[in-house]
Amino acid sequence: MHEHRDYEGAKIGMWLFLFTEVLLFGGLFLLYAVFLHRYPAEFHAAGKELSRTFGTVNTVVLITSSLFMALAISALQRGRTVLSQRLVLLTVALAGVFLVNKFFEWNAKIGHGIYPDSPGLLALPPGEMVFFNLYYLMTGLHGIHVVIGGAVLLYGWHLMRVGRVTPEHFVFLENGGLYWHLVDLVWIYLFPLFYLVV
Amino acid sequence: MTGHNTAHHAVPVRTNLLVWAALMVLTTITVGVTSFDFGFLNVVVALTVATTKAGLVILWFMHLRYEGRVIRLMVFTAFVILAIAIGLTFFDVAYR
Amino acid sequence: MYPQSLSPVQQVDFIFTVIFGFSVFVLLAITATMLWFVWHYRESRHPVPAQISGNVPAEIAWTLIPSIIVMGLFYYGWEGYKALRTVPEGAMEVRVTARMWSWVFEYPGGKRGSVLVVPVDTPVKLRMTSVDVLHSLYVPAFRIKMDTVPGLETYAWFKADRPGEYDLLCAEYCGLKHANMITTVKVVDRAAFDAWLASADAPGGKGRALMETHGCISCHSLDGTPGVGPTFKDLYGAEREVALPDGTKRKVVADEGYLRRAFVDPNAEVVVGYDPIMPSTEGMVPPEEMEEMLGWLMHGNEVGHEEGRRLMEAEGCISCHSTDGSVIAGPSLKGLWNAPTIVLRDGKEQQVTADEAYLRAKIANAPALGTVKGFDPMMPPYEHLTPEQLGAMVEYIKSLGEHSQ
Amino acid sequence: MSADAHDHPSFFQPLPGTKGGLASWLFSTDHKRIGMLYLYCIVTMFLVGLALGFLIRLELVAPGRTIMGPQTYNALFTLHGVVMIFLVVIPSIPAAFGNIFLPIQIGAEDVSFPRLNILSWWLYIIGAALAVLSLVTGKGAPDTGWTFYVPFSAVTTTNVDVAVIAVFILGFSSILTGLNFITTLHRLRAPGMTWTRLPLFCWSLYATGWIQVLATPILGITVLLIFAERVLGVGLFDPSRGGDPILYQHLFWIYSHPAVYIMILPAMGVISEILPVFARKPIFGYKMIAFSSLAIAFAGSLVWAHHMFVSGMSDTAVMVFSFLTFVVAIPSAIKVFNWVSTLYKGSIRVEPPLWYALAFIFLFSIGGLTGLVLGSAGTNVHVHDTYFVVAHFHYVIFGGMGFGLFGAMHYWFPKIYGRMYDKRMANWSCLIAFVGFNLLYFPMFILGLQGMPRRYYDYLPKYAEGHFFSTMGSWVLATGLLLMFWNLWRGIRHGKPVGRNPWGAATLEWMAPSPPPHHNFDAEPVVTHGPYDFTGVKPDA
Repeated sequence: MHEHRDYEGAKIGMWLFLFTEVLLFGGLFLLYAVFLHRYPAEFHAAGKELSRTFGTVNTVVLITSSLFMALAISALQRGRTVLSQRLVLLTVALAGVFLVNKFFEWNAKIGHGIYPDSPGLLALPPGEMVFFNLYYLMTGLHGIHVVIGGAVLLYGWHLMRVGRVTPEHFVFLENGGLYWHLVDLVWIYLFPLFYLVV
Repeated sequence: MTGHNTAHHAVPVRTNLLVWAALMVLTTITVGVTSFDFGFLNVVVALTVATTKAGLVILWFMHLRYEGRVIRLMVFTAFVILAIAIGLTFFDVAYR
Repeated sequence: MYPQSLSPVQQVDFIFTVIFGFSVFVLLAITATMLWFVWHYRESRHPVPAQISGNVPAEIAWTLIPSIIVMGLFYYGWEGYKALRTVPEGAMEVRVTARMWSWVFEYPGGKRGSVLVVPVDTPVKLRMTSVDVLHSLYVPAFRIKMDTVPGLETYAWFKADRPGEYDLLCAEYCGLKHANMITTVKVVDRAAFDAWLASADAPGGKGRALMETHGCISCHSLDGTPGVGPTFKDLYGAEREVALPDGTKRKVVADEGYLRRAFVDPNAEVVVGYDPIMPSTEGMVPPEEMEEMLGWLMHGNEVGHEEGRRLMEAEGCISCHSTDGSVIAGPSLKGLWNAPTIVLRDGKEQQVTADEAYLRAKIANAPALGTVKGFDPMMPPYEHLTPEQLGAMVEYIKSLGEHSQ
Repeated sequence: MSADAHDHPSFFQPLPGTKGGLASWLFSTDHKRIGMLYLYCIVTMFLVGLALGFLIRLELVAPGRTIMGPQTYNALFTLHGVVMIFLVVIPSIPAAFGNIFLPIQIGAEDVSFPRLNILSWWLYIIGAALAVLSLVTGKGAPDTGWTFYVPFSAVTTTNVDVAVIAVFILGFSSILTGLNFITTLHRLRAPGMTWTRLPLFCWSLYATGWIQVLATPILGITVLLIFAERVLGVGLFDPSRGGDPILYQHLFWIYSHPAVYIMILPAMGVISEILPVFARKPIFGYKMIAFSSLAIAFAGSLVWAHHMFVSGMSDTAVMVFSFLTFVVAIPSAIKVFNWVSTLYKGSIRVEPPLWYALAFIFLFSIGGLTGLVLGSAGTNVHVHDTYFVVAHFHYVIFGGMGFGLFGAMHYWFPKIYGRMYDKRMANWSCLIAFVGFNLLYFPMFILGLQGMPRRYYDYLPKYAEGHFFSTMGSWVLATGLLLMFWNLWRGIRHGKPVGRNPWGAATLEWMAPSPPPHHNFDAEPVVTHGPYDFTGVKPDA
């Protein structure tokens, strides 16, 4: 079939897809809002259990990865393909750092016997149970998005190498970048809601 | 349809770095203020900072500033719908 | 129209009438107009169409007029809803517990039953919850419906203005026997209601109550568990070894004479293994009350099948466990006694026997005992049942026949 | 086939130089072929759903056990709901007729993302396959009702896990369709096809697309939460774990109420196409109808909790949502008035599509007006979760969307196949189905007012009469529908060939050959007039 080269259309489509992601997380944010309203004290207590250091480091990592992604697009638009490729790889590397961080964080919590359906969790007050259930669900779903985003960007890097994403036709990378920024965006909210909730 | 890609606006490196710096500063602020207790305003402060950061990411990193009216209106609609969904739910949970 | 003077039922019916009247009018108008246009402007009769592409005043009119009308409908609907939700002061409160697939109504004073009995002309507030899934209490006659939600208390109220029996249904789908989760609201006159409420349905009646009043039960269990003193279970007529104050031991039969002596001079013959610490009831308990308690110990203590059957119906056991061998949602009670049973517990199969201890524990806290193989883990715990109520239920199960083979 | 077929190979025939065959359909990126795939799947699923509904009615013909036990019955009505809602009604008009005609109506060659389009169909098939799989695997067919209310759906041992994953995937399929249509309408309109020249069918699909994109993800996360609760023990809806079952209902209806508009808006679009064509005059108040589609889409997302007036939700919320519900009634009322006015002073040719459109207006009006009873808080309490609701939504969804779909089938049939069905037979089948429909569902209003709760396997003897008539109606309705499908099927094979524009319609699809060729138009069309400007347009059949 013939190839559509409607960049504006591709971008509109991507944005529409991002809305579905926003609304997907939106359902969970709705639950978070309701439960925070219902259990403020328990959320406060449970929030203290999470490592603020891990959270802050991961925030810095993701924001920086977003910067690299934005720089990669700018570089490509200026025709500096090699630089762009390296920046994309840096972005993916930071995604990896984020996931490793997350792994250690989850691991520590699970080591303390706090994970969904665990006896340790079920012994907590209801509000804290909800907090940790939401924590695992939301950061877990976010983590899956980090993995997908990383994979998409790696594929974009591959497309650049084989010359199918070029300074003239880079909508794939641009849309991949939009997706990656969305992942960052979700984390920007998750971070204060779980690690700084007071 | 348009066959090439001329409408694109390459964001200057400087701008990107500035946005990044602003995001870092806001992250420091939001972590920093947790040592103060504003009561129920804590959540408000945290979310205001988060929303400012989100705005920076959307407008510059996601290029919304450089997009046409159509996409901007669409983004606005999506967030309005999300706000409505959360907001109207509170007519139940806040009064139950 | 003075809606304040109407009962909620009348108020809701009034709104029904208004909305239906409006709807029928609109529907007829639309349909008639439409059909008349189709007939009147058919091609053969009206070959050249008029090129009308709209009419702004008309469109504004049929935007604004319906808007105003529906706002009116909203207002009346809301008024009716408020009437259904505003409980008059001094309403009698009944606690409702819904479970798969039966209702339990608990009255002030602790009486429980599976049929909702209420006095006529009295506002009744139902305070409802559920122990398993969502149900919805629906009494069409009173226009009330409210979901029962686990972990949440909801309410509804009504006032019956004439005696009679009305259907009470479950309106929220709740599984296999949803359609059978039906009971009755029995509206009776005040005197009949008071008499019904006062009628004792706790086993043993007055003597049993006195045992509690005087604190006997705190040392002497009713279900066989050892306490500070020997259990009352199966006491009457049993042979026991007792120690005399001088240390000698002998066997006695717990007949009437022994029981009388035990009331008056409890430490004269103490059952071996227990300390002689019971105070004498002489002077503490009026003689007629002692007679009542004695009477209960000798006769009331034998839990009857009738009582067990009544309880199992009231608590809704029968809606899942048949008494005739057929399978509903749980094993039939017929032939259950001493039946070898395989239960799944923590993912492992275990062989147990449906004996007294198992059945008591199972009824009181089913989730902790695992699930009988082939059935769903859906039986809720019945922690409010007293040991003697459990005993009565087990007795009833026994009476339905022992496992054969 | 028509004379056109010689000059332009139709989309049914293989592209010149290709082999054709089944694979050329299953992996086609041609919007028309994808639309046809959807159409056949949807009709098949509709017949399955119809059979299930027929069995439900048969069981209810008399009190007590008739043909099946309670567990089977509960699984049947669950399956009837899941099949009809997720596999038939939600995709129906947009995925079938939207796919086929939206690009042609705006003068485009295809949708914006043809490959996403076929992916969307494959997701639909995978979802449907999983739904079937849920019946035969695990511990029996789901018995929760299509609403999957917790805690029941979290505790039942039947195979809810697979069913909710199926729903998740079907939701994704629906999102991709909506996303595609919105982008297509923004980007691929032919020169001169301004927003105010857009056919109203396209407007309705645009509004629908937005609901699909913005509401469906909420359903996605909601069913994932059921999955998480069942499989991982994440009890966000479980009160013993601090959760709240009422929140499930909020999330579910935040999607599922707007979803009702996903179902009905495209049908409204079809009616807006049919009426002006057969009245031979412009639609009355084009802008108002187009705008009211958007208004319905927006206002429809504000009213979800009117499904929850007796759920234990706060009274304040009842007031707010009752009010908003009455607000959403207004744009629908406007549409009905505008449709009726379109007939005023027309030159009306009564053909089968018009009969379906008129039946739609009548049935949808009943559905809408009984909605007032449900939206009004005081009366809602009595009829909520009774047969009144069952009747109401069947009037809206089946009487509305269903008859809209049948209208679309009869209207676009000659365009798709280049042949005409037997019109007399079509009129008869419409009449029989209409009578059967009312006999089936009208008694349910009365049953509901008498207090007959829905989803009951068995009922008290006092409801027997209504149920009996209702079951009679199901037989008449089934007869009418089978006659209709048979007539259409015969029309495909033996119908009289027709030309490009048998109805004399003015939208672009009627300028393309029947059936349309692969790329729709010989040259990109330039649009110079509105979609309902019939001056100089004559039927050519």
